[in-house]
Amino acid sequence: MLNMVPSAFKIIRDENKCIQCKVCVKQCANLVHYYDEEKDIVRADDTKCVCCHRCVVLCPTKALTIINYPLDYRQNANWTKNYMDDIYRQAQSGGVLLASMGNPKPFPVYWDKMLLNASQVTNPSIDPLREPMETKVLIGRKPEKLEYDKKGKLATKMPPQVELKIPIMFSAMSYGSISRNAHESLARAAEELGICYNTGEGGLNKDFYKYGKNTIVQVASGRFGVYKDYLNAGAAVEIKIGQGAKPGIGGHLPGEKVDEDVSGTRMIPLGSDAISPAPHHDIYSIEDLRQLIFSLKEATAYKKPIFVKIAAVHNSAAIASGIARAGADAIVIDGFRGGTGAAPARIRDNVGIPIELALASIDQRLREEGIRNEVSLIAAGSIRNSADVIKAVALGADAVYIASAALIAMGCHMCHSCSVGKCNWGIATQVPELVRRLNPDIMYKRLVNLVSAWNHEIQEILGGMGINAIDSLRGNKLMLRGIDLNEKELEVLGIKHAGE
Amino acid sequence: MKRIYAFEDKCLGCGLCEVYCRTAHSKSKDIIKAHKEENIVSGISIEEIMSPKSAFYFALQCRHCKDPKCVKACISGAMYKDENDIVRNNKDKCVACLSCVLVCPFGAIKKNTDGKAVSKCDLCVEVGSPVCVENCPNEAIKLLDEDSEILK
Amino acid sequence: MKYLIIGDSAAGVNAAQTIRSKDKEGLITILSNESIAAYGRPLISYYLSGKVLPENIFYRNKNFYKKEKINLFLNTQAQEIDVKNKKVNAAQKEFEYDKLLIASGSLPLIPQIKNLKEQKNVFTFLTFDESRKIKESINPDSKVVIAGAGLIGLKAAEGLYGKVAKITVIDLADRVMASVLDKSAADIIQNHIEKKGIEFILNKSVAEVEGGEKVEKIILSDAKTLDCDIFIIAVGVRPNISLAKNAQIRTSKGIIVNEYMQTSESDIYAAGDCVESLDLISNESKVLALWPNAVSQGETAGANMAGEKKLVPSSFAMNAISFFGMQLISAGIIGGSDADIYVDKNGDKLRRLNIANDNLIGFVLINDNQRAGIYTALINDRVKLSELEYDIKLKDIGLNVYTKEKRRDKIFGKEE
Amino acid sequence: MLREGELRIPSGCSISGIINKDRKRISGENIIKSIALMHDRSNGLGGGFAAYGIYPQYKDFYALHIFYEGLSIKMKVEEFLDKHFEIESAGNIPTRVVASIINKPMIWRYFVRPRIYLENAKERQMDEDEFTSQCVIKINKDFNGAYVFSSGKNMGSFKGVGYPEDIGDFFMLDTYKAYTWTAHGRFPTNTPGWWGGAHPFTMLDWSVVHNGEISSYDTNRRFVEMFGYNCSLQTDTEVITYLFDLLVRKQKLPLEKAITIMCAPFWDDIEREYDDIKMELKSLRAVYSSALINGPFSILVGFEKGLLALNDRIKLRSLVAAQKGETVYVASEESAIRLICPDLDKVWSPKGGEPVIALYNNEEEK
Repeated sequence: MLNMVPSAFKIIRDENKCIQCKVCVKQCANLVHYYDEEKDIVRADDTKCVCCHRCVVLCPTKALTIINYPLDYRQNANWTKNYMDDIYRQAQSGGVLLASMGNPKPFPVYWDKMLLNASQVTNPSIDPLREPMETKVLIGRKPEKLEYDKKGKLATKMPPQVELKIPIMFSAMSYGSISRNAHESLARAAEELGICYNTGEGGLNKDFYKYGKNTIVQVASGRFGVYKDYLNAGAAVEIKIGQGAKPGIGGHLPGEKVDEDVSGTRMIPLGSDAISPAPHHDIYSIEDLRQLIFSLKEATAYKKPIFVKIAAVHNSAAIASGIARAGADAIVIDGFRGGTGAAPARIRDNVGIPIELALASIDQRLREEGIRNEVSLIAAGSIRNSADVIKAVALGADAVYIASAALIAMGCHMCHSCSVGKCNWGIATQVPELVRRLNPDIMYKRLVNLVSAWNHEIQEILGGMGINAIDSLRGNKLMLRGIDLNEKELEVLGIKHAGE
Repeated sequence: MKRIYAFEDKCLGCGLCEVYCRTAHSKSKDIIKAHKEENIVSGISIEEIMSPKSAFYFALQCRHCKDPKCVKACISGAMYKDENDIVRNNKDKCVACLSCVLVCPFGAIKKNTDGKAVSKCDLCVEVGSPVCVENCPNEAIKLLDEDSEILK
Repeated sequence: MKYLIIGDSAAGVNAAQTIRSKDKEGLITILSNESIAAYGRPLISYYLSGKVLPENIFYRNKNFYKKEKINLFLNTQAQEIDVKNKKVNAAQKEFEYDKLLIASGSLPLIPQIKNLKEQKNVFTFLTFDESRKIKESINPDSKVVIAGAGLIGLKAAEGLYGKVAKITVIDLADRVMASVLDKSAADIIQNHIEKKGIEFILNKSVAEVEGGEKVEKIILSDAKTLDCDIFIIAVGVRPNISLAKNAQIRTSKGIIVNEYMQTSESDIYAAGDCVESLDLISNESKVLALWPNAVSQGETAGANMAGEKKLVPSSFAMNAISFFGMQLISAGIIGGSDADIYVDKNGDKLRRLNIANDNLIGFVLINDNQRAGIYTALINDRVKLSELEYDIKLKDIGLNVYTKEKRRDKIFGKEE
Repeated sequence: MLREGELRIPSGCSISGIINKDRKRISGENIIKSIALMHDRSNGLGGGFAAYGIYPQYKDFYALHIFYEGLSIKMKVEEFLDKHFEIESAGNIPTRVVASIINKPMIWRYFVRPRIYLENAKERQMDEDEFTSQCVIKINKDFNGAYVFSSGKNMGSFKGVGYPEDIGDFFMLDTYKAYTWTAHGRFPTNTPGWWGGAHPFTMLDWSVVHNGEISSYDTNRRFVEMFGYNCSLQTDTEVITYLFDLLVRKQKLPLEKAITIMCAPFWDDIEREYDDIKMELKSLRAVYSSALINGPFSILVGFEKGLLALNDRIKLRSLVAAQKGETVYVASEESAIRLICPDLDKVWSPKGGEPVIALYNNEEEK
């Protein structure tokens, strides 16, 4: 059948820079570059390129550039190039269009429409060079109040908390959708940073139990790899109800990715497709969730906080309040720009709402219910830099999850083709030669560098606001001002407009 | 003494080490001229190991042996051990008789393309630190002391 | 402690250097019957062709002897060893010794040729002086005849190429490099050299020469005559053992030494081309006139003379030489009946492996793969071919031939 | 122009306080002299005092001080008061004419006893304090133009727009006798537009004067509002007072635990503690992290049992304490203390987050 889908990208090779060293040929898993023996030159097949930049980065003479394939379609604001290409693809494949990463559509990014406060004269800055800047947070359930006995000793027993030196955690990416080396890098980085990484719904590999105190083990609808030791291995357990990139639907890890290492970790037969059903088949109402939460608490002798992760959808505020009342220790809200290894493109691009709006409304609703202080709120999907972290905390989050940012730190170039399983950077793949490209000794350090840099920036910004502990920024909406936002958006976010 | 050690579980076989080795030992020290005009032989070379599941690679260069066979075999005194125990080749004295190639158990010495002398790794003693180690994208080759922990 | 060394070449220099490294104070003296300090002997053909300048042929740099405090006596031919009084007479001088090393190397073999007497235009091709004399007596229309198509003969031919009118090489054997190569391998080299206009006359020998002061005619064993302006005798070498023999030191083809390079006289050592060494492969005592062999024997002798106990490393025949750009690398036993000879020949490239009962015992490479040292190591370490990762016949050799553990130990220097 | 309460007005200030632990009462002269010395720390747009022990004869009645902006609102409030309280006596607070004190509201005072026997109070098991504070919050929130600026027993606050020494003179404080005085001179960046915004801020027996600008205001505010408080004034003193009222009165936490919450020790210091103390401090910081007061502040808190002075945990505002016999002095400057009591037994500058607590002697024995 004729392939009407044009190449997406075009490789431009500067002939007088190319030294035919063939590094690009050896490194491109998509077989874009090939060596023409007879003419002794290296050539490229545009149709296979996904613009992952592996060749561009490794080319020793920087002879390569990649541009969007310069092909104009007839001007049509309704039938855009993307929609036509989607139809060509589906007319050829007859299947659901799969996509990866978060919602790429140009919906407003509210992070970029909020400005931060700074101290001038009346409220002096605090000098981060001289004064300690505290970014530690405690994630978990808090009692309504603390009681002291006659002798002045603390009588209330505190529920378990997860201590994070920095209010940033690495979000769920399952063992199998990303490689073993990627998981090891995340685990070792979490350990060195004093934060946590999330195992994702693919279970926890035996070799990584030693990073338990910096791990959050996830329980998803597929229950992959879930058993007693797994639940007790981590610092907390996270029930995955939904994911920002694909609210309401399950997940699917293709069988060929399930080699013996992945099948052992997930406890599913070798090579079988790992399908997480859309709903948890034992949670069809809020009280079923409460039962799951307390059965997990029982299984972990009440020593582990239980998180519940939901996708940011229309009535997230009510759902979150319900989850808090169902006994969850922390609520994770994943915005519609949160990443995924594979999800139907239509759902990724149209379902769910921005994290900023969901977070603001949930924080406000829990305050109106008077229970905000009893649970922790964790915002995810997608945090791109330390300013986003500051704004999330100001909107009411206790901490944030980052995943796409962590992948990018490890070399991901957002080529959006994780589902193909041939990630040239060794992240979203199980092919041994490719996985080897992600050297944990290097990559864990890059993750540590990233989060430490962000933490340093957060401390600088806090100092500028005259705050020396992140606790005083949480829900501090006076520190935010909106710009280029309408009245309703300001109202939902609960912030004033810049200049007010 | 520090030597360069390759780690097969990390090597991608990409060949960047060879590219930078040629550049560092070229006259022009320019990566493009070195490859397009000077045609230098790299002191390091990639070997592929066939294994059923997937191809493994490792990069090999002169081991700067304690008791170097090549120095013994060299008829002109071109191959010598310098004060830091690095085995070096004096291009002016070498006549490319390849006696060194005949005896090097690692096959780490290669005849120059111009056939006038031989090329081998000199641990980038003039450059300062080995360019192959510096430019390996995956830290698959490391400059380590011989009794470093990592080698145990 | 007084150390005396006869011979200033591979064995002598390395012996002296090793002694000095172990005995900082000892008096070290080298007697050399040559006019210049130690030089790379094979380089005399490059000197002859002008490819290498005289100042670049020296084996050690200028201040080597001064730095290592070695007294070098050039043009000093040792005549006699007075074993009882531990003295050596040389050129009207006497040299006492506590430890003596005979490293007198080899002498050119002069065949029985009728009417051959000290004619002016007859040369051998073993020393720098001979090479210099040849260089001085040739002119563009000289006709040169070389007796002997071995290593030395061919190298002499290469040295003269382009400087003389005609070069003819005569050899008794049916092929060039008879001591190293068999017929099929030798023919590749011969064709390559013939293309340069050099004529070979094989299965013949020089029976007679004509000419008084200078040889004008060469008469071959089949009575064929050749005009000749320069006659070079390069039929072979023999160990220079006269000093030892006259001093009642045990000799046979070469000087007999034990594994510490000691001769029958405990304070007298010998090393280099003048001794017999144990051939690793054939396990016989043979003369292995090889440069690397001389170097390690010199080092061993030096160490033992300086009081250390060092065993001489094993050795076997090996060659690396190039003629007119054609590279020949060979080692171990080339021919041999029971060996399973694997030939991989295309064009003027040849790769021949001699394998006997799961061991590589020899190989010949012409213009081929440059990692020959790994083959040499397979021979030297007597590696069982069946235990390797792949059949060395089917694939170019690389360190990947070894198993992972063996490779790790080799590279990580566990074996050194 | 927006009135304070509709917007947040940052301000610098001076504070001063005197307490006699034997409850020996002194006139307002000294406190006025002390706050007057720090004249340059205020700009004439706010001044105020709190005095404890000034109504011995009515010490069992709540003394409500109320500003009215007109007669009609006064009538409505008094009707509300009648319904909820038995009014023992009422009348305007005597004042003197002082040139700089202009456009002053009507200032009235009522000695009342809450009708807690009313049915809705009983079934919500309200005690006297809770009933009174709910009423005060209701008046201040819903009765536009009326503002209850003091509602404690045997105590009262006297404040307004003007320099503190003039406000003191205006309210004739020299004629009152109190065993505890606190004073405040305000430097608001813009005019408060009415007298309610001045310090001290009071709630029942609590009174707070504050110098500084807390950067955690919105976090603290949104935290206390979860427990029924309504920050109508949007000032630091208001939210600090509600925090104290919440932690100490409603949640019954010991005072020094409340202080440990508001000036929480740093995590590094907590890590160095013994395990049981570490556990407690971590719990306090976990449960009450939104009650941590951040940014520079120095406060004087008058309450039933005595006087508390407190600096923020990295001491970014000045605060000096001193002692002479049974009297404890606290002020923004040592000079303001030396002026009224030259030879002191002891003078010190409390460390960041380290409270100065002076309790009445008969309290201490209990």
